[in-house]
Amino acid sequence: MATIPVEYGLFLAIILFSLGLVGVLIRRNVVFILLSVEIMLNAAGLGFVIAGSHWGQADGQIMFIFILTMASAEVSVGLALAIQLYHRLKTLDTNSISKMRG
Amino acid sequence: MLGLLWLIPVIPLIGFILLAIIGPRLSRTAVAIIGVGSVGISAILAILVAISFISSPPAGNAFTQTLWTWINVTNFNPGISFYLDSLSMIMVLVVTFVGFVIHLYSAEHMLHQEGYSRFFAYMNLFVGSMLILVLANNLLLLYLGWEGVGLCSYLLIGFWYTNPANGRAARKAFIVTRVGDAAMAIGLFLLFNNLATLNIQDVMQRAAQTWQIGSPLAVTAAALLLGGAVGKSAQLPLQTWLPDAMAGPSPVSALIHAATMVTAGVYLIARTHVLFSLAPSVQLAVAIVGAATLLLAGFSALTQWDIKRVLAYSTISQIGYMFLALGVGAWSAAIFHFMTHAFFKALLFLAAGVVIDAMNDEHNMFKMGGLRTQLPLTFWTFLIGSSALSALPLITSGFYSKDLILFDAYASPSGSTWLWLAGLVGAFLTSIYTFRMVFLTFFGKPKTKAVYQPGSRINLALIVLAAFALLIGFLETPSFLGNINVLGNFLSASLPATSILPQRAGSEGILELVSAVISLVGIYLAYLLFLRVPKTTEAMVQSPVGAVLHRYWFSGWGFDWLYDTVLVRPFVWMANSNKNDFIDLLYKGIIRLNEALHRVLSNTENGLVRWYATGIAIGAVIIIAIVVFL
Amino acid sequence: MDIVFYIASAVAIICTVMVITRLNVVHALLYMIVALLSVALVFYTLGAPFVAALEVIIYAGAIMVLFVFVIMILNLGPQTSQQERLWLDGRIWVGPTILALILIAEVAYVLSTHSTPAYTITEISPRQVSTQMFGPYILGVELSSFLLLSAVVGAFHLGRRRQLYPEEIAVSAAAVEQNTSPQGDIQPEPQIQSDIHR
Amino acid sequence: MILPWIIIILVIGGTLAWIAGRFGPHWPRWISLATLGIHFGFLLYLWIQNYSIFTLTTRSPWFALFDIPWISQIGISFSLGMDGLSLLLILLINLLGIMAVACSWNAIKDRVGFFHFNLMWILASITGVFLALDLFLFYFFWELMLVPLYFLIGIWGYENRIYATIKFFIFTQVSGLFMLLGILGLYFVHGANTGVYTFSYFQLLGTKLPQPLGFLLMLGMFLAFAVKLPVVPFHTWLPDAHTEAPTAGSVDLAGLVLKVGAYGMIRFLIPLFPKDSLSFAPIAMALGIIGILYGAIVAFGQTDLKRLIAYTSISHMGFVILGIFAWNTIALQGAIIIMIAHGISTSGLFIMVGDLMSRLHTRDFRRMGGLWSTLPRMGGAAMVFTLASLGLPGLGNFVGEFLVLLGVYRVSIPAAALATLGFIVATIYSLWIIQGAFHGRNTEGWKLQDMSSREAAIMTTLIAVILWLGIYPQTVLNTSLPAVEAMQKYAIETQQTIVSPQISPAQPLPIEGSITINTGGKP
Repeated sequence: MATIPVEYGLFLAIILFSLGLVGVLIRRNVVFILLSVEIMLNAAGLGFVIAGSHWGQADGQIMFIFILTMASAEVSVGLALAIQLYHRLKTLDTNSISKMRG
Repeated sequence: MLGLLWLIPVIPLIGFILLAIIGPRLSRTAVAIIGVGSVGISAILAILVAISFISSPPAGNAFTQTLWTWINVTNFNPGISFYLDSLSMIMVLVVTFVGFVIHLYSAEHMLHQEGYSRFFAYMNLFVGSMLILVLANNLLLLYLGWEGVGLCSYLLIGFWYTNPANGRAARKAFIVTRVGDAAMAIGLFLLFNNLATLNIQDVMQRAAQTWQIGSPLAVTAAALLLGGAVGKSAQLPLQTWLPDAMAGPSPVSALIHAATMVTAGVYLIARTHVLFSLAPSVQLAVAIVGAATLLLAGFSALTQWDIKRVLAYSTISQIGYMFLALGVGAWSAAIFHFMTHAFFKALLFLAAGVVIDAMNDEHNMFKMGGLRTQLPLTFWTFLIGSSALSALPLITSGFYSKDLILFDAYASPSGSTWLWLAGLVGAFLTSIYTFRMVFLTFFGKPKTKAVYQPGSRINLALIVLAAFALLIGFLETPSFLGNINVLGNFLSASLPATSILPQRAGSEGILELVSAVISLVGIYLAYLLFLRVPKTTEAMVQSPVGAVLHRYWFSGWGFDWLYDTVLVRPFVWMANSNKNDFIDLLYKGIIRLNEALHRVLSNTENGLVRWYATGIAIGAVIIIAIVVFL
Repeated sequence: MDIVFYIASAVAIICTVMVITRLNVVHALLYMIVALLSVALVFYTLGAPFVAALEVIIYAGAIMVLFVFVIMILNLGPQTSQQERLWLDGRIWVGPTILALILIAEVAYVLSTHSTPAYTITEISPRQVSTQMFGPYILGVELSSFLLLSAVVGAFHLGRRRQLYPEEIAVSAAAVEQNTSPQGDIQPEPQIQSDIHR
Repeated sequence: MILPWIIIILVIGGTLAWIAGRFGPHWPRWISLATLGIHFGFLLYLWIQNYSIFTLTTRSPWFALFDIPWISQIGISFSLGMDGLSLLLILLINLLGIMAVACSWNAIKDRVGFFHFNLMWILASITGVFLALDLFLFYFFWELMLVPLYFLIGIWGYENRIYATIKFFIFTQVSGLFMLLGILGLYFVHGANTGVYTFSYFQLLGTKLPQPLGFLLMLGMFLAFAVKLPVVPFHTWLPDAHTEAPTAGSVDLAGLVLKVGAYGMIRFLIPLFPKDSLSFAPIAMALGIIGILYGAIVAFGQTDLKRLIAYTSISHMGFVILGIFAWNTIALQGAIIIMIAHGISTSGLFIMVGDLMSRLHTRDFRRMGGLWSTLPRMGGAAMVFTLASLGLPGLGNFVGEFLVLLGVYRVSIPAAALATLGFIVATIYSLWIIQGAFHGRNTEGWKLQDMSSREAAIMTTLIAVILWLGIYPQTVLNTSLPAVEAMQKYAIETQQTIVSPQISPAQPLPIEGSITINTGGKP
């Protein structure tokens, strides 16, 4: 099998995570935000898998499966919200739902 | 008989309580019976007690009666207890007797006034308080009476409460005397904390034992007591309240502001004479205060047009004589003058009350005149009172008491020619302003018709007082005129005899002669200035120098103005400008700060999802940084 | 095998960058699928074939299809791209980028200080994963089932088109009015109410 | 079991009154009055029965103690004790409670049941404060007192009541937290020193505190008491609260709540921190003097009658703090007399203002004047109370003020001299009350009904008490003397233990089982 230093894998994970973060912060469209969140979740899962593989344990992969479960749940609810948002306000702009300002 | 002593102050107090509670529902006759009767019973009791005191003197010439212990905390245990010696006996007799006569007068004088029962309630309370004051065995009880008479003075000056000016005068009287009282209270703290008692006799005994003559503690204690005395007795520099106090009814002026309460300071100093003997500098201050006050008040009295204000200034001036006497150690002379003054000044005020009533509430002497024929009895009694006040030689009591003071001021070891001279000038002024008053009011052409004639009760009161004003002087006569020493001997049990410098003792006759002449000259001058050539007098007043002096004297040497500017206005300004309590601004500031912070923080709650996400990201970055780099 | 990892990583990064910069949602989705596929490859090279399969099936397959369906339901017109272009102006990039760089720098610093030697990756079989999962992690599995159930209920509830209450209609009408203004941009007004103090 | 009942009776009475409010407005009134009457009678009985022991030479100040564990894990017990001081203050608040019920007989028409519930609960919690001998319990009652008072002012107050209640609540609550800090600090230091973690007053006496922690803890407790008292820079809640409170609320504030601060200082602050409070005494006394003069000056500037009286309270409480920090028997006895006399006289004034308000519908001074002609009896009553507040001898306040100053003179002559100026400024504002309301011209032409028999009864009772205090204060002085001496002894003993640690700390009194009632010498 391959001999990849664990740092490289983790470095990839953090880069993907940061890109996801940037995406969340710069986009106003709720669908893009959900996509970026997916990227971040995926990157986090990647980190777990790398760590698991480093120690030769299955726990990392199990964590990834849990993250996957959560991501799917999150996406389904999030997209439902997006549909509801568009249905009510005819827009996908998250800035338009700032009713809860102080 | 002495066991009845406690009833003397208590009976007027019972009268007060009765009148205060059920007075408004009683008829005027019943009110008068309770009001006058209680003081009358008190006077009778006082006479009985006096007879028994003189006929069978108790041990040590003093009688103490304790009702109960007022306050008892560790070693501080003043009692509600009365002390009767010759000094307080004299005071009790004068207070009850003059008080009774004035009550009798008031029963008629106030008859048509609103608040008849209120008046008698206050008057009874006053008599009760005054009796507590003079009978008090300890300084705390004396202070109770002291404040009680001050309260009654306040209540009675403001008796006609609907006029705000009266209220003002009343408050002024109370507050100014309270300034003196505060000094006196500090004096009491000092005495108790250094001598461990407030019992007057013990205080004097222990003070004499523990303090050197002129020791700082003795000087301070005496000075503080003097502060109380000048406040109550309207002496310099706290004399300003008394002229305004004339806003009260005439009987009040007679009883409180002439005969009894204002002499409480004299009584206090005489009572605690040992302390003053231990502090010669303060005693000298007493003499100087007396001398200065009698001159100042004399000049002011010259310029007043209000008959009662003239009398008020003359009261201040006469109490100045008493202070002068106290200051030179002539204790019994001061008490003697207090006695004679009580009678003749009460008489003058009561007569002036009749005049004012007859003139339909007119106080201005320049609008009176020629009342001699319209109010003959009042005229004669007023004349007797005025003669006594201006010390008409030989026949009036004022002559004997005032000249005794003048002689002592000259001849006692602490006296001096200057003090005597001041007294002499004062005597001269006294006869001028007194007879100015007599001439303006009773002589000359009638300007207004008398609308009222006094009734029997008023006439009786006037006659009785006039008789005393003439006769009481013979209790104490100079060595070349019978050398009677009834009063001095009686008082010798409680007050030390006046010491006389031997080299000056012989000059008594000459001094008497000089002052007699001065008095007569003064009367003649008054006759000249105000009856013969009033035009010239008027011109003198109008001249530049005269106008300035007149204004100065008229306003009581500008003391009112001074206090108003220095104390009253700043105080009122301070209170009014700080109405909203500047300390609250501090807390208002905290509220403002909170509101500002709230505004800032609520700006961050803007409802934008990405803003919150940014916050989370920044937080994560910072926390990771902390974990990584620390 | 190493080279596969590096190439897949590069593809994943490039595709992710493309995802977050696309104006058209569908383009972004396509890049996203590619990125996920390359991550799946990375998993494979790391000796996790089971997870790699899941990544392809569930992520690239199910979840992305969900996105596609939603986009189809929403039926966004061409003006959406226009809108996105307006929203994505240059300044908005600055802050997040700096944050992301700091984050990367911090992690890089940590990684550089703990250098571990390269090691040979051993494959972890689905069997191992399954025995672990239904052994010690059984509670987590149960909880995940709860989560999924609640997600299903939630998604159903939220996605339902129901009759709006009158006040909601008013609110949405007002919002629509604002959103259809040329900028389509609602600046939150700094409207501070401090009623509690009055 | 007597002591808990003293509190429980009030709690039950209040609750019953609330429930009875359903049947009609008169039910709660009568129930409260009856409860308080029974309570008062019971306390009087207790006083008379135990009075003889005050004059014994070998006396324990505590004639009733009660102690059961409450939360024993952290050393909290339900520990109550009554000595002369607390008995007097409970009698006072009971009397004033009756007055408060009586004066709001017709004034309160809205939610009468709940009103009386609050009133009774205030009394119950203040009674608890006066009885508590466990610091945690003390704090519990201390905070409990705020809640019903908050409702009382917040519901039945005047226009600006919300502002006033919030202000009052925040002031007292925040300062209470400082006290909690002080109590906890003491608790932990004592626990660390001895290994016994307890809130018991007797065991905490004589705790050795390191510096500057001891001083800070003392300061925290002082702050709580100072706000309640109130001492000048922390006083601004009082005028607002008084102004907006209904008459019964003002009576409670002036008569009861203010006393709690002074009581706390006498009972807890100085005995627990003798050394630190001694070093703090000059500052506290300076604050007292500032309070006397400042309160009086600001009072004179007010146009709202209730505000004016509130500021006079501040002035009077200056004497109390002065007396407490002089810490000798004379001054302390004086402070206790002032506490009682001020409670009576100020409550009398507030009730008088309440009666005036029900007739005039204004508190504004400028609209009054010349009321004596139409309200002579009320004017007379008002005169007595204002004279009491200016310190006229023969009325209660004078005795207290004189004793305080006499005691203060021993400690500091300038302080006594400056505080004596308070006599003068008190005269100024007191006479101003009379002048402004009752003397002068009746410019608005008021024609009013003079006091009803209910109002007259209230006034007569209060006047009788204040006269009794002024002429024969000995009953009160005797009752409080053992307590005062014991407090001083605690402070002295704790000071000694600080100096020489080998002497064992003050022996806590034996508390056996539940209760030990001293029945006047009988076993």
